[in-house]
Amino acid sequence: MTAQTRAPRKKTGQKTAAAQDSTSGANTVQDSAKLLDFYREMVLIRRFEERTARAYTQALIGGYCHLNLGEEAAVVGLTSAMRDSDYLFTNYREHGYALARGIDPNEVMAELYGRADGVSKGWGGSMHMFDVDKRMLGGYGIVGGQIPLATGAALAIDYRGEDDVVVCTMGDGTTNIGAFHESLNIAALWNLPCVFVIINNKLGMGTTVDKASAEPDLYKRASAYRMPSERVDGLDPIAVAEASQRAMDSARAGKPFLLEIMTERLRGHSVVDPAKYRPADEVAALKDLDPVHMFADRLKKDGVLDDEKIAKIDEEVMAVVAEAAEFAEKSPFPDVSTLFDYTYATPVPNDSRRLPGQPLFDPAPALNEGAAK
Amino acid sequence: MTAQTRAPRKKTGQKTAAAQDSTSGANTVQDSAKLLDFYREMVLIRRFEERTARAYTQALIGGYCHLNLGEEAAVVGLTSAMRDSDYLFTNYREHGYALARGIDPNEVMAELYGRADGVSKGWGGSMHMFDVDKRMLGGYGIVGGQIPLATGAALAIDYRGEDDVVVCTMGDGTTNIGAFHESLNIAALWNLPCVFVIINNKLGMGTTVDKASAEPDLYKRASAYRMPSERVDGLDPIAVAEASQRAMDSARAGKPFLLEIMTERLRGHSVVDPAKYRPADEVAALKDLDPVHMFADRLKKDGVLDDEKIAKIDEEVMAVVAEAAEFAEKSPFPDVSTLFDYTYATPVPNDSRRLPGQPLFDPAPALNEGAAK
Amino acid sequence: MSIMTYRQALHDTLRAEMLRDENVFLMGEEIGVFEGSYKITAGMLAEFGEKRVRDTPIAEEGFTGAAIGAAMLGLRPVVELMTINFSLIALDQIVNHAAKIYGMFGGQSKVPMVIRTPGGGGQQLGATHSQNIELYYAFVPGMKVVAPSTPADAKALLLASIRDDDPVLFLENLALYNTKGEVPDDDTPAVIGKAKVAREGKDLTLIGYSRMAYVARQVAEQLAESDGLDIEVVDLMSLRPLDRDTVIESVKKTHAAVILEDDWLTYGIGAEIAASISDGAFDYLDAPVRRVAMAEVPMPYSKPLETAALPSADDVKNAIRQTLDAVGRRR
Amino acid sequence: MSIMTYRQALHDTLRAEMLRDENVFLMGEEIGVFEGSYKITAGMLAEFGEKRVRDTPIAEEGFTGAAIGAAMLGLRPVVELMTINFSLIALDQIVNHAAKIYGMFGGQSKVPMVIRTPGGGGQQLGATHSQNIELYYAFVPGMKVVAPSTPADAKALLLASIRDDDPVLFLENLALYNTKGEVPDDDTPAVIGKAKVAREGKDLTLIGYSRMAYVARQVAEQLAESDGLDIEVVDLMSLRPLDRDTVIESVKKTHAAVILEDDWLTYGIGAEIAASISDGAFDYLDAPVRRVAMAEVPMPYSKPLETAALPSADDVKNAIRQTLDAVGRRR
Ligand SMILES: Cc1ncc(C[n+]2csc(CCOP(=O)(O)OP(=O)(O)O)c2C)c(N)n1
Ligand SMILES: Cc1ncc(C[n+]2csc(CCOP(=O)(O)OP(=O)(O)O)c2C)c(N)n1
Ligand SMILES: [Mg+2]
Ligand SMILES: [Mg+2]
Repeated sequence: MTAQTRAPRKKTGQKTAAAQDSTSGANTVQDSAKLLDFYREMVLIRRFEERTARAYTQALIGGYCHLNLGEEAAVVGLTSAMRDSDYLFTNYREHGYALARGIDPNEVMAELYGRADGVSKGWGGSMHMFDVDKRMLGGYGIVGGQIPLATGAALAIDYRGEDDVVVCTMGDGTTNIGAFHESLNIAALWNLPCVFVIINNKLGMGTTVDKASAEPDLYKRASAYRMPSERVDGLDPIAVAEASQRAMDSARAGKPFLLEIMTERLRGHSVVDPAKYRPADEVAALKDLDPVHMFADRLKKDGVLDDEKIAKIDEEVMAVVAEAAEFAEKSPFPDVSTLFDYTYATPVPNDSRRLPGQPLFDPAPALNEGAAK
Repeated sequence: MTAQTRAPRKKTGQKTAAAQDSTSGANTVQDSAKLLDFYREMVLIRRFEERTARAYTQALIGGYCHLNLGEEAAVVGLTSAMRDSDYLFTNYREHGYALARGIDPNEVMAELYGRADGVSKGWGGSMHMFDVDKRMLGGYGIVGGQIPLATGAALAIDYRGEDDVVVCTMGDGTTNIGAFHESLNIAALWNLPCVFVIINNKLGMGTTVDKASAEPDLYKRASAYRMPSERVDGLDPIAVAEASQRAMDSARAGKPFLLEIMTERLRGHSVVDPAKYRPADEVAALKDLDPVHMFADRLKKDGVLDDEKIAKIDEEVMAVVAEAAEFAEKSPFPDVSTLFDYTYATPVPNDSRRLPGQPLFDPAPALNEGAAK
Repeated sequence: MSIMTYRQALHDTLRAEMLRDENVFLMGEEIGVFEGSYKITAGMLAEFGEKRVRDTPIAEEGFTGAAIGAAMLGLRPVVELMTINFSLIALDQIVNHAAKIYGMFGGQSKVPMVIRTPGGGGQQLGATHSQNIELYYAFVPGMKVVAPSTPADAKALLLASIRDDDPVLFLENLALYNTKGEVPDDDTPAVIGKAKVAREGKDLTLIGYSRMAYVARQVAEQLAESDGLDIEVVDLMSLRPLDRDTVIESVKKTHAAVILEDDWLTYGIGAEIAASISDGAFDYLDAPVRRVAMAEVPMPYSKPLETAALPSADDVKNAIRQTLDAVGRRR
Repeated sequence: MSIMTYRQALHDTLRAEMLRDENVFLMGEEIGVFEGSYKITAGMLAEFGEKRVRDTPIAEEGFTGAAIGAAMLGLRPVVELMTINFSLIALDQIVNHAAKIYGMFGGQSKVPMVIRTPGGGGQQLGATHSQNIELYYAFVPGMKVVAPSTPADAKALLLASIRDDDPVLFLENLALYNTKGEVPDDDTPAVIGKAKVAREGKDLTLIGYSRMAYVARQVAEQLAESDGLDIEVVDLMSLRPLDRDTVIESVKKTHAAVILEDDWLTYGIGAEIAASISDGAFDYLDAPVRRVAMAEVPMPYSKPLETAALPSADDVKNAIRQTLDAVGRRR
């Protein structure tokens, strides 16, 4: 199983006209089934992340662990505008994206637990979810590291004359790093089918956007590359879906796009961060800025949802999440014998497969046992 | 002799109001003495670089060697707006800047020849001219490498509450590298007294601006940092001087500035590049785009200069350049015994001072001469 | 003399140096409002203000380079790079600029700065966040690289680093931050470029630095108990310059050596140590120099795999026993 | 079989691979219109067009990373980094991404790409443009690093590198581009991870790679003439994986070794070779392994200083003679 699953198409190097696939994409999201789907997915992310936090405190999950709490509408709206064949590159805050791209929650949780059934076989953990079939080409832990990669994936699509789009998400703080600049320039210069998405939760770890970006309206930075861009309210999944669709259309037509989605970070930077540095009033205000609650209220008002349905969805989702945790806990750890299996894809002689305790050479025989001296 | 020549001033961390020093700076350049000075300096750079090219073909100069031919008006105009106490960081195409900042042409040429009297004692060569007294803090060979350094120098000025400005020049191609983005953002965020100058000769080596920058109007990239910016005709030293003055004033008042100076590259990227890749008509057009000739014509028209004066200036300048070459040729090479003198400023034990031929340890004595076995 | 953690020793020393010299200031991601990813700079912003405790954008190349430029004008920046893994983004500024500026311009400009950064593994941080790549700096003339393993050395080496006029990479370690030890009250800087014998012994020389010097001391004590062995421990303390003499003197006495390192074996720091010993103590060695290092794989996240990839105390003990075995067979 | 330069061998092989596989394409600064800083890609843009010969902006991190991403989708990019010095800017993408992606995601995505880049010194390019820093890649599991010293090996290793499914750092050398040699007509790839005995001999093993393997062969021939010595030359060819066995077999035969390298001595590539020999051939060595390497300074521009800093053929000869001397005293 490798990422190179696609037979190269006729290599014209030309963009084929973006034939709109009306079944995927989300040009109109006003029908209630879709709205309910949105809501259900948002709740799934919410409950999954809450469970993740719990498992982390129980030491079932290790390493750094960043949650999507507060970004549910952004994740769901954005991914709703993607076709199944579109690619996603994202950062370390990506459990929700994995779920929204349709990866089995069992496999996502198993990855968090570091188990062999994890979506990255336990090699990646929280920050490094990857699923070649779902075209989720990674969570990445180096800030900005995913941006050149995504640009290159878009280059490959263009090279083959295919018409998929690459979506590349990043945080607000990430727009200040060199890789952002170099990649957006290259993408715009070469008309690559790529949507760059800033998930602006207004914080790096504890550093606010205005302390990090001389131009705090981040979408405006696209102008340095003559790239179209837009800012959208990320607490509203419908607004996000619509803006994302515009961005995807643009990219599919060969104009890369910078989309800024304004969100809130409801908890700390990672599970272990109590976020004491946030002003009390800001934290208090978060209560009214919870996208899951906001969307529930709106759907109730619109008659799409009622308390009963809410409870039912919650129950269903909780069952899914509970099953995921159970599955993860039962999944075996990767066998230590597999430690050297993924250093190289093409085996070559003299590759080291030594454990730390093993000597570089077999112990030399005693002097009288045949040494040359 | 170190760059740390200045006693720190009272550390208020506040910008002092930029008290304009009317003797330095070039608020008005309309008086003919000044115009003649400009012209003389431009001719000096021209003749110096021609001589450099010749010395290079004679193998008196080694390494890479990039000339300022075509950029004379830009260099002279820009540096005219700097005070003596302002700092300059530039790239590998910097002989002209060294001259314009008042460094002795003898020392500049000696550096090119790799001699002990060179401005960097022969350690730097063409790409690495440095003079702490003239506050020229380097020629740098890594594209973009000078930009973070210049930003940091501006930070030091601000930290001490001084009111000097740092000027940082770079080529058009350099605006596509990450260090450009990171540095301009930091400078703008922290209101550092820095003028970033793009010397736009419309070429990287053979790559044109429109093949390298998605926004080819490079000064517009400042908007990604809410930084003021301007583009100016770099063949006209007066226009450059005036625009530079505006930029310096802005930076001195705590608003960093991006200045784009449009120039021509009259020869190849470096001395050894025949530039065959340039279209014939473009090369032909260069004849009418020679800033030295253009400025001479203009001064003649304005009655400031005549053929006699032109010849006289040329003669004087040629003498200076000839003397520089002679000085350089007579200057000794640095002594090999100095090879280990500049690895560290603070000596520490166990620093390696071994030549390639020397063993790491004195040859072991023969076995019977006291070994322990 | 007081007992404190490695973290506390770093914090207190930084603070004291800030008070002593107003040219000393701190730059880095999340060192101010967030108080540092690993809290070394806790309380500093409140005490010294934004001018001297600068939260930077996420732009390792840009702000590390800015620190270099500020140092050229005589300030003494202390940069925190959150972990050494992220230093790769700043590598060009460090290797091609900080380490070169003094020499390239014929000694005209010093670059008095410190880059503090922790290495480490064993925290389930995965392939990109678990590397020990101090080699990248130790290899470079013009850089100085120090790697303390105790709170006292952390203090003494940080003092030396801040007061040194060259760029110093100051290597910390995630696993050491909470370790405790005695720290002298006076502020005598260490000498950069000197190793030390951390434990005297006669049977074998065990060499480490940073976390692995800590492990080496533990293992030596345990083997004294369990096997009655008398192991000499050399703590390198400085990776550049490298104090070969102290190492070789020890091996000339013990006739055997084992090197512990947290990085990958092939081309790792231990290679130079082993090569130097094999050369300088050629006629004294009774067995090949053994290296115990990380398995040569991208570090996996999953705990059992990570544990297998990292050298354990048992690995070290076995290596020592096997080496002494080989010595026995040759004597 | 025909005689051609190292440059020509690279050019022809690149071209042949472009013709063979349309997934192969070139990216880099100035490789198209300018035809390459060192003209390896001369004529390629005209023949293959902009799609397959991409002039990039000056953005090593961005375009190297883009090549990695394209490789993840199955293309086979061949990136040119103008010199290895500039690769530092792309190091995070190479070390933290190209080398990690296969492992970090549990083997789901290959990264079949080649990074071609020349090292070198001795061209008066000064401190930042004269470095030999292949160590930075050779140290990293997940990377493959090859370093041919002849036109024939350049061809065979480039074929192997392009057809390999892992990221390969393909090290060229400025001083080798104009050297000539016989190149076979057939396109049999070399085996990555194998060293070779470039000259058989019995008196001492001389080890090098890239330019220094070239120098080693020359010195061996000259010493045969002048001193009647019979030197065995081992060309490492591959720095990662490293073929220790070939080196050690040779030393077991000759009982003495000298290593040539263009990089700095301390922690340089030679350290691992010396450590490995001293370990694996412990009972066979009759003298310490000697390393001949660059002086540990930022490379000065001025010719006499540069010449003094670089190892010369005479340095190598002296090291060989001194080592044989030491052998004599021990036998
Ligand atoms: C190159 C690099 N520098 C620093 C870090 C440490 N770090 C991890 S997340 C983070 C903040 C990122 O902020 P932002 O881009 O806004 O994303 P968010 O976490 O808010 O989603 C930092 C500094 C890193 N992982 N990589
Ligand atoms: C990081 C880096 N990449 C590549 C190079 C090689 N190089 C030297 S000059 C140059 C072109 C620079 O173009 P521009 O910025 O427009 O400056 P100009 O030479 O035109 O003045 C390149 C690619 C380098 N020195 N550093
Ligand atoms: Mg954020
Ligand atoms: Mg240019």
